[in-house]
Amino acid sequence: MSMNLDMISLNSEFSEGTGLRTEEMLLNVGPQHPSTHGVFRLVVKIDGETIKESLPVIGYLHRGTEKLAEGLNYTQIIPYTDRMDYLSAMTNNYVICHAVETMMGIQIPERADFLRVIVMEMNRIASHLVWWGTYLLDIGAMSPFLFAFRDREMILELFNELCGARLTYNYMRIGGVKWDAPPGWIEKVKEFVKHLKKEIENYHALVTGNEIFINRLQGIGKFDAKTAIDYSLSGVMLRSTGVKWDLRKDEPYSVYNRFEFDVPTATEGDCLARYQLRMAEIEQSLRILEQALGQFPEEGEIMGKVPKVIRPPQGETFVRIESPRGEIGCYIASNGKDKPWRMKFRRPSFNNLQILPKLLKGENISNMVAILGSIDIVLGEVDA
Amino acid sequence: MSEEKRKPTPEEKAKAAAEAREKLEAARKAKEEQAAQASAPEAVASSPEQNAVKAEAEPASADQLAQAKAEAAAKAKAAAAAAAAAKAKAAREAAEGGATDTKAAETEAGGADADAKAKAAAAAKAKAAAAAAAAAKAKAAREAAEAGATETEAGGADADAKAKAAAAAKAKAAAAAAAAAKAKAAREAADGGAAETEAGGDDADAKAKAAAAAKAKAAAAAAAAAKAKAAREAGEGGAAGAEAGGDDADAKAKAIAAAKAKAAAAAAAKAKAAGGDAADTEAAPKAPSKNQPHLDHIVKLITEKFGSEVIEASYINELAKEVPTLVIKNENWHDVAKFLKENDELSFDYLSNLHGVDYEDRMEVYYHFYSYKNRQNLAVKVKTDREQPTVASVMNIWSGANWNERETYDLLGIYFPGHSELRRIMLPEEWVGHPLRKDYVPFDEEV
Amino acid sequence: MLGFAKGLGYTFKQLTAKKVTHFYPDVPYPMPPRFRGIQHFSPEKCIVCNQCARICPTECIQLTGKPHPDPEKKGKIIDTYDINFEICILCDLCTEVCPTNAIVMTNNFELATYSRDELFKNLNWLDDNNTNVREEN
Amino acid sequence: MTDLLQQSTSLWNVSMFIVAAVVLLLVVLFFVTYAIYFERKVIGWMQLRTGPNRVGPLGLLQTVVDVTKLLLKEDTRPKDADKALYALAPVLAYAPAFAVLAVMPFSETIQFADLGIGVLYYMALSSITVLGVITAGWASNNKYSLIGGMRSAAQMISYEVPLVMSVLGVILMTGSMNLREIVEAQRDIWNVIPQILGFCVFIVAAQAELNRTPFDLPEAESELVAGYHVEYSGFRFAMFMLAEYVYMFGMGSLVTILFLGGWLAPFGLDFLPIPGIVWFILKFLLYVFFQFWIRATMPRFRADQLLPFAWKGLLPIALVNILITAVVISFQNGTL
Repeated sequence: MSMNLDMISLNSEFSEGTGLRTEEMLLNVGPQHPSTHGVFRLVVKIDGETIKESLPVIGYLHRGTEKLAEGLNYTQIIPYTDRMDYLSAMTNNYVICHAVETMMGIQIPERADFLRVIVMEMNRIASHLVWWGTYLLDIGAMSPFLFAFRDREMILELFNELCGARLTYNYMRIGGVKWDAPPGWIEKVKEFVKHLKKEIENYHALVTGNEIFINRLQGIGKFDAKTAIDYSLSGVMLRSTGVKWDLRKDEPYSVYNRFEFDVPTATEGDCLARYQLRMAEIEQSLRILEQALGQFPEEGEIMGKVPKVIRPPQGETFVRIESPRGEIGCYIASNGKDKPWRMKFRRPSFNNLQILPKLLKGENISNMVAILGSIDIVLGEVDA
Repeated sequence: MSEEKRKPTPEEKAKAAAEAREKLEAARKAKEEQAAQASAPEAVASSPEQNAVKAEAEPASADQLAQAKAEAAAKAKAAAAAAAAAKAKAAREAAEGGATDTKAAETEAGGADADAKAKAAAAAKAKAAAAAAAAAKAKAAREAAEAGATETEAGGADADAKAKAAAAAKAKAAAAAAAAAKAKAAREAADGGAAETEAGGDDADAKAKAAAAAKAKAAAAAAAAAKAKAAREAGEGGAAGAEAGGDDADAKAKAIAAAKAKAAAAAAAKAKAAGGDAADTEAAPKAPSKNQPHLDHIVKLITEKFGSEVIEASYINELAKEVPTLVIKNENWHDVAKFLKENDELSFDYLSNLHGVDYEDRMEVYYHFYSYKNRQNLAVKVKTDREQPTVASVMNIWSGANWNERETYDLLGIYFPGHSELRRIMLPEEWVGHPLRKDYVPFDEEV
Repeated sequence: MLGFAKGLGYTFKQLTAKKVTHFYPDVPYPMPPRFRGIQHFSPEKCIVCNQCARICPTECIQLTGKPHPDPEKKGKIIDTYDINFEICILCDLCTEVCPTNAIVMTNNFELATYSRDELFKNLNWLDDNNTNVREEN
Repeated sequence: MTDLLQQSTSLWNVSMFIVAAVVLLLVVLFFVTYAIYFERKVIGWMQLRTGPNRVGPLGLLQTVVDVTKLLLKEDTRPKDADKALYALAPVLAYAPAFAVLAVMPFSETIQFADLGIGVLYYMALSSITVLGVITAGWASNNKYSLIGGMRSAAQMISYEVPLVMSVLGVILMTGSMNLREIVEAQRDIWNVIPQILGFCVFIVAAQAELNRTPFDLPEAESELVAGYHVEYSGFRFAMFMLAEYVYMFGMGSLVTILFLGGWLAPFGLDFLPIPGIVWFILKFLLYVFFQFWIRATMPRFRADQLLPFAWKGLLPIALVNILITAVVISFQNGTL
């Protein structure tokens, strides 16, 4: 990722009118920068404040998860998936377990499936709260960050009680989950859902109505459905252009087909649309959580019947599910042994980031921060 | 055996710290040895899985015991520990070798032939050991490990005896090879399963040739032994893809053997898989999956336009929620890709996933498409050889392929002619080698 | 202007709301019972089966056994048991596979040290780390 | 104090003035330290967290410790920075901030200089700070600070105009630019009632002058890392911080004098024996709290929205306000 930058040519022109010679400048945004959400470097060619051309440089957080996975058996890989999209580790755990379970045709007991859906939706809310807090910080408002993290703290506390960790859960196993819900945990989650339903109104009051905020985001970072599909964007980036596509609804996995929730979409495809969609998605997740907690089976074991050493049959599989950032997929090629022959994760942030140079042409620096924030990338996932 | 519980006294902690520091030196010294003989491609003896498992059983801090030895604890414990240490050292090298050179550890075929490589490693280690200043005893211990790799702990005693004999003959590399060969033959018998014919490949030659030799042996082994496990290993060696139908008409003689073996393996695997999900025996075909009509429709459209030889294989991949899968010929992949997107009946406008897989004898690029118009998935695989892997770039059709192709090039070394700026995306510019290739040896062994 | 007013109203209301700051260094942070902290090792239960060393994804557990001192009992007892906390990711897989619960997790998480050497915890240290051990594993 | 002004200049008189000036400096520095402390506390409370509480009782010594840290910290200078300008910039930013306080009538007796053109003096001096900020942006040879400097140049200049225009209404009503007379004229009614339009424009333009949210573009943390003072550390950085808060002190006192009736008690309460200075401080603190409140809530403007808002938004309102004031006044004294 160390770049030779001479390939970006800087031109300077001399304008007779003002008798001034203006020169373009190469600005390095990152890899250590307050609003790049991680170690992400953007080399930006600017003329004054308008961006002429930008070149993203990634790879600072590349840990070679796919190479490591080839040396580990399937249970050992799960802790590594926690560290890919560290803001929603449950969805990463689920995608690898789902891939292996599809290959081996393992049936998951109902209670485990419900626990999985509950923790995944809670993780989606936590991830959207982090996005909301940091996005407002980028735009300049300081206090929403604190309210977001106060509510997220409750979710982390619930996860801590359930599986013993706040961020890297390592909670799911092939065939089920490791821990059952401790006594009283389900009621605490119900309370949390009620609290957050009320709190969301305050968030809207604090920020969504704010006029500076609205005209700060309106109409920037705009693209249409065709470009979104062409750039293989997924998640809110795709739905903000009007394509109604959510894997939980269109290719249902686990017990998602038992809950009814709708997939919020917008049509403008700009930063404000993405902001509203993510806030609406929090509300939808709360709806799913309510129904899941309502239909939560009283008893039932939490682990399906799984062979002692997990050896998926020879062959390959590719499954994809809906993570807060988009469509996360897991490809496993197995040679019948207990270690995968090749494992590849289709990471939504990696694909969503490809459109950034196209969006930044002609924008200015404060818009660059707003557009980058609206894509909602996590560098652990971009560089996995 | 546990001492009475007491607060860790300061010198207790100091000793632990000292131990730890020596542990670090020992690890570094062992690593130099490993680096010295890392030059030989499959230098490391990665014993077949069960050996690795048993060997890994005592990763027991070899350095810990090395220090023990260093402290010249002559006690009986040290002697027993010596055997364990030797095994551990071999195992650790195997693990390191495994980590850095997954091919040796991974390939099932390689596994069956691990002992040949083990012997090669022994020879190389012998040379390295001679070079290294390690005490002769350490070498003897390693020889013991060589011989005693598969015996259980109890067997350690006679391993020492063999080791001493081997040590005596160790002067010459050849002698070591002979001893190791003898030991290997004995071990073969113990293995039972993979009856391993005494093939060539005794010295560490180029990896590809060794891999080929290894596969040939595996094929032979598979043919000989009908046991499911062995068969599965051989099958995997052939091709990971579950092309029950297509056999890759590999010209070379080896390929024919491999094909035969794979068919046997596939049958066995399917039987096992079938057994797994309680379907009836493989003989009765499962009900045709719901995507079969889609697959036929796609195949019909493509063959109409491009003729039938364009599609090398087409099947329903039950392991992946019955996604229709095509294997397209490398040469005319770009036109088929354009056709897949532009044709309004197919209109696969969404490229979900694109990455490469290294199957030892060939490279494969896996594409996963989705069509929003008629809500239909499609997986496409394009094969290319290993020496100069090239697949036509589809960047001008789906711009989403841009970074994915750069990542595949970066990690696997597959070239995508037609890509506007095929540069490394994850690794720094001056990185040498492509890490996800099976024969990747890290250029600079970091500490 | 309405948006400003609503926003200002909300922040003003928060002035008197209950604060959420937790005075961690002065007031210890209460961890739930299942929290995965640093391991506790009881050597008498260990049967040196090496499962933990094998399952560990980062291979940070090193252990050596030695034959049982009194001859009539067979099997082995643990001699040295080291966990390298520089690379241990506290993923709790070792406690999961341990047949005799020799290694369990405690709720302590304070492990900051000034030198890396101190992160090599040996058998005695792990044995002494027996405060608030986790019951259910 | 005002009697001191009338006396002939003897040694004693001058030394008294110097002492008074030093006292004012100490008062201002005391205000600045505790304005920073209270800002962090108040914004903390608004964000459901307790502000600094570890240094000294209730964290009262927090800013004192910060300032000493800044004094002790090494005062780095970028290698190829423009040395002379780099050193000059903080002085240019800080000096006018303090000089402006000379003309403020804090109460009947406490005033340092009773200038006939008080308001003009304030406006003229406060625009020197723009020079300081631009030189800082240019001299520290850092792309981020250059952009920060350019942004602040555009912002401060374009918000100077509506600021002055909004004060014109007040001057029209009182007929003089002498701050003391402006306060006297507000005996029966504060200017804020009749000049409500001018007051709003003044408040918004004042935010922009002080580079505070929602106009804190020059030092936008999330975009420009720290704007024009990114390369400053140690005492020079302290100078910039000091300048910002002394300006807040200046602007706060100006608002109190122009619109909130200086040291006059609120209507009807003047029988209470509370001295003028206390009323002044209360109104002043009200304005300062409003600043903290805005900072805790508002997001930031975008650079290209900033300027049209000044020229197309604030300026027309200020002009309309002047027009209305002029019509009303001329109607009142019959000239219409």
